[in-house]
Amino acid sequence: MLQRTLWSLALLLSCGAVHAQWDTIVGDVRTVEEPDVRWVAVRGGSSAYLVDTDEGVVKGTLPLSRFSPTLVSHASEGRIYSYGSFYTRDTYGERTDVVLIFDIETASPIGEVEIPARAAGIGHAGMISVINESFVGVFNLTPAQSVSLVDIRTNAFANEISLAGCSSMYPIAEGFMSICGDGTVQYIEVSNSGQEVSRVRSESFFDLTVDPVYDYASPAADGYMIMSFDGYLRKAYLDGDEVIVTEAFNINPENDGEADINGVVREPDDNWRIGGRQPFAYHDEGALLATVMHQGGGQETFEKAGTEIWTFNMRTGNRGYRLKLDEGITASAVMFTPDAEPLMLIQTNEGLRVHDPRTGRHLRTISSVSGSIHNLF
Amino acid sequence: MLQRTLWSLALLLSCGAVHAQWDTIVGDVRTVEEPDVRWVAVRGGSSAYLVDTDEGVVKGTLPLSRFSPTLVSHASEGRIYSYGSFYTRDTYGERTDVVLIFDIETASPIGEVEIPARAAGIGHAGMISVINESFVGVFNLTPAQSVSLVDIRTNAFANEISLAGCSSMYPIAEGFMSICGDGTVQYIEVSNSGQEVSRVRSESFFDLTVDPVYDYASPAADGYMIMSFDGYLRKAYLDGDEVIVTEAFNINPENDGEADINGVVREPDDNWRIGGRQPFAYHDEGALLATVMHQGGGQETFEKAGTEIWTFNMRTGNRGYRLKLDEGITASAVMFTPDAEPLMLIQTNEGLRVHDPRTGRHLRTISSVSGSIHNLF
Amino acid sequence: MSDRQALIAQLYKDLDAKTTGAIRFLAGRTSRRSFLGRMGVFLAGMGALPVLPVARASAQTPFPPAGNAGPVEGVADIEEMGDPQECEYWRYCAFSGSLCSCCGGSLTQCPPGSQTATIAWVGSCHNPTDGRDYLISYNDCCGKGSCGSGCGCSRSEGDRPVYFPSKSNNVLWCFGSTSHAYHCTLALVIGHADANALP
Amino acid sequence: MSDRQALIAQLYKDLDAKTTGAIRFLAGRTSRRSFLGRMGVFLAGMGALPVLPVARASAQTPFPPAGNAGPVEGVADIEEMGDPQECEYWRYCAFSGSLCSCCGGSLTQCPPGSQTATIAWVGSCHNPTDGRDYLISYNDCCGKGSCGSGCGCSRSEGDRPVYFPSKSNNVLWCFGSTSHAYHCTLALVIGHADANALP
Repeated sequence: MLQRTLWSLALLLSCGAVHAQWDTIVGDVRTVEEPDVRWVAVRGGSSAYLVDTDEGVVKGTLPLSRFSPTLVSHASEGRIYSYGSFYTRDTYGERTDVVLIFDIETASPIGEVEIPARAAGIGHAGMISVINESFVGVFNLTPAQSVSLVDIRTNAFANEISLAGCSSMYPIAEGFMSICGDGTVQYIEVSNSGQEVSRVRSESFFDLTVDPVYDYASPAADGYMIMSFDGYLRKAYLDGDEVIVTEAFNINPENDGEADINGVVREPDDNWRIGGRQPFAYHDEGALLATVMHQGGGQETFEKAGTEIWTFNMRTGNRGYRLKLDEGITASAVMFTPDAEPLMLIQTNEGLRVHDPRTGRHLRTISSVSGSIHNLF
Repeated sequence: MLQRTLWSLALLLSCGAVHAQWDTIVGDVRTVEEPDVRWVAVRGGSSAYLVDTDEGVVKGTLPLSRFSPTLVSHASEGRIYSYGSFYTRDTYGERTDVVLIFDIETASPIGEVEIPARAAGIGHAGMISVINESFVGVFNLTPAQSVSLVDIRTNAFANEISLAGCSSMYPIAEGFMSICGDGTVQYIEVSNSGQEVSRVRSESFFDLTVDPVYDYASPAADGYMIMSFDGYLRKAYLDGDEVIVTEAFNINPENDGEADINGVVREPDDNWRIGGRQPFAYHDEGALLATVMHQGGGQETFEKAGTEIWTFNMRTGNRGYRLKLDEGITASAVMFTPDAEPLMLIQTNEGLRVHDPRTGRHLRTISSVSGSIHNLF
Repeated sequence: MSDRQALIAQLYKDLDAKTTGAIRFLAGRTSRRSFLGRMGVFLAGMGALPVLPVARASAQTPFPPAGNAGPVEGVADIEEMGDPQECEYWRYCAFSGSLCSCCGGSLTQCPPGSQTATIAWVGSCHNPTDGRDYLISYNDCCGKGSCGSGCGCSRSEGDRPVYFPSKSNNVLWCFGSTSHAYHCTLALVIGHADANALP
Repeated sequence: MSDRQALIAQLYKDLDAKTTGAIRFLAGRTSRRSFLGRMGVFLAGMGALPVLPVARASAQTPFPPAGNAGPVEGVADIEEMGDPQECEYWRYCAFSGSLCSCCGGSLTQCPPGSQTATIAWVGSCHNPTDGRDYLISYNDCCGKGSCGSGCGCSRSEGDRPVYFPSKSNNVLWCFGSTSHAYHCTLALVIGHADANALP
């Protein structure tokens, strides 16, 4: 019978005993090649996808947990870290919380470190960080705020540091910065054994009830860029023992009513707001700022997906262009690759778009991935 | 501070020490009321939803596993059974396979019975059954075919019965029917201890290579209705020790070119095919047949979602009406409630639609659920 | 602007405030169910709530009524309109997540088999019917998976980042339950939010 | 009907056979990526595959070529066209699931970190370029979650119900791997399916 023949062939194949000139499955699992500076991890659902944004292809998938909101790359060591919870019956039963350790080359979990069941389910890069090349820090919320430190030299839980009134960890110097509800940025120095050495706060520069800042920040060469709901950009950096926050740059400058040299009076754009999950990106070397923008609404729309990307030249402070997304397409995140001639990545409801940030030109779309964007380098 | 006040109020609330006239959460979790004959379970993703199709509301959610393709109701005992797999790390690690036991009143898992890791990931009602009111049978595929029997009187694994060349379990008499690749229906009688007493097959009535039948069947008063890919409906039933399969009824009768008494020559509808996940439903008392239909394609479209529902009066064998779904809406399943005046349920990409089967009139849509439909009674 | 005009303006503001943006971590999609009419055909879906203001007004009440119907000392006294199954309902002004009333629960009761989180975030919502502001406690119900597609609702009035957790709806608020699998969220009225609250 | 007409007719048939129906248990959605043109601009996405027939035809080959280019004794000899990243590719005629080439694998290699199932279902697909039928083995890659949205493909030619498992693509074919979490599916050419196979 034909059926029996087909079945036997399939079984034969499984034994590897096929004619060598036909396809065979024996041992054929790929490994991920060396990642480069234009690779990102896109975390969505309970997976993260490794994406080469230059080629526009997915290179591998990391299996996370259903409670893994974020991840951090330590590509210099070939590792990616995430954290998550596992119940013995998916959503109930006994709970185990771990930091997950992935090998990039094989896109596989190679270890885990149990941590207290306190991690926050917030999905952006400030919620997990590599600190001092020695620790992975995980932001906790119970709703008291703290940080769990896992020593990645020994793969053991090291310490928990209180972060009362503050959130996120942005690694800098010998520790990390956080953003606090009293309107300050806090810096905590961490010792080689994971103990708190010191903590210091900037002067208060925002009012929670008037114009709060995102707890999401974008790295700069010597600090972090912080954005307020109303579109004021500031840099926080360390100067000796002090945390300094710069004056603000406004992405919605008021229209002064003056015509330009061509006689054009620009329309006021006060009705446009920043919003999204990763609502802005900054590239220090290239002096580039990109923001995800939508029209209308108040501060409650600070996480709303946008219909335009605004891209600024930060040497002149002028907006270079408004990139209008097609009807029905909205953006939740924007990111620059960290190389000298970066790509601009935009996460939309139709996939990950790759643009040239200088011209705004659309280069390619990786339609199969969706979620938060994390640079590998 | 206002903030502190809000926070304290939330904490106060959590202690139940609030002014009695305001809302309070203490002890306020609902239970499911007594289900009736118009309730169904809709299984989608890793949950099943209990739905009152009369009221058009969801009554509760059952947490299944990510490998739970189906379920069976034993509503007379207040129970629903499903099966699933759990890995210690969601998609990897140590695997445990169980039959899950749910209490309908609390919509909660109340027990589980470990079974061999062989269950098939096929999502329809024939893959799990209550047999002789004593066993839950689970269809296995490794790819060898068998049935695992769990004794629901003792909640223990009882036995595994080979089902070589056949699939599905449709409970009848003292055992269950299955559909086999040699074109027959098989009946296996099961003893009180879960042993095979006897097995018998019908005469061969279909050819796998010409017009195979679905392994999905719809219950009739004294047997099961079986449908072929080309739209031939037959009933399989027991007559003493014999399995009988009736002559076929064709849902696409050939057009004989004769005008009816009004002078109307009906257009041939040979280009329409049956398709879907639960592609037809039968109601014996009401003499109703409903089929999910799409236009074009060959036998390979036997699971394709449909754009119309055809409803037949099985006393006359005539099609009563063609229910055209709105542009962009497709149906994957159709079902009748088992009461004397049944509702017709249609699972579409926009939710579960409830219709009057006599008139085809749309009564309501439950938009929040999607998946396979399972009657509770 | 008259009280009535303010009421209508507020109502439209609430409608426009509905966003289709991201909902909490692992929650369902934002509701796409249509709103049942803009002004006229609001329905009260909960039996425990007054159906329409006129249901409480006596035959002697002038039309339109002169002002507030009376002191509000608890939920039972609140004059309100709107359907708790719809995201536009006034109590949901700071809501983010899935509506428990969509999957077997109610405004104040978790669906069967889920667990009520004992700590919550709070919002201050304006009830357009009586023109007053109330404190709303948004308690998560936990221990089960998704409440179903189309049950999502995100309005986020007054939402703040995680450094101010009591006003942050981005947090998974399943504290105090044995599982932190997110199912849905309640909306409890826990008191007045007016600066000068009436008795 | 000439060979060439049959070839073109078959090609259109393959195109029309693409369904947007349900894909396997827990797999992604059916690909909505656009097909890159009907006849002219097929692209070969895999470096190992011949890009176009002319790449193998010598300068002396008459145009159009008289018939089959030569005996096919293995995959390397197959004359073919089409993009293995697209559901319309000829090897996918009985496919159902997610394309491994969409998430880090290829036609014959599982993506990193996943495991190849050792048993598979088989299909018989017509290669319109050389006009011949080949046996295709569809091996699942397992042990990880979804391969990504938009990687799905369901064409199901010759698909049979579960009572005939070797031709049933509805089955979770993760047999022989340590986890049966479904990731994606390969498409291996394992031989001729012609009744009278050429050498």
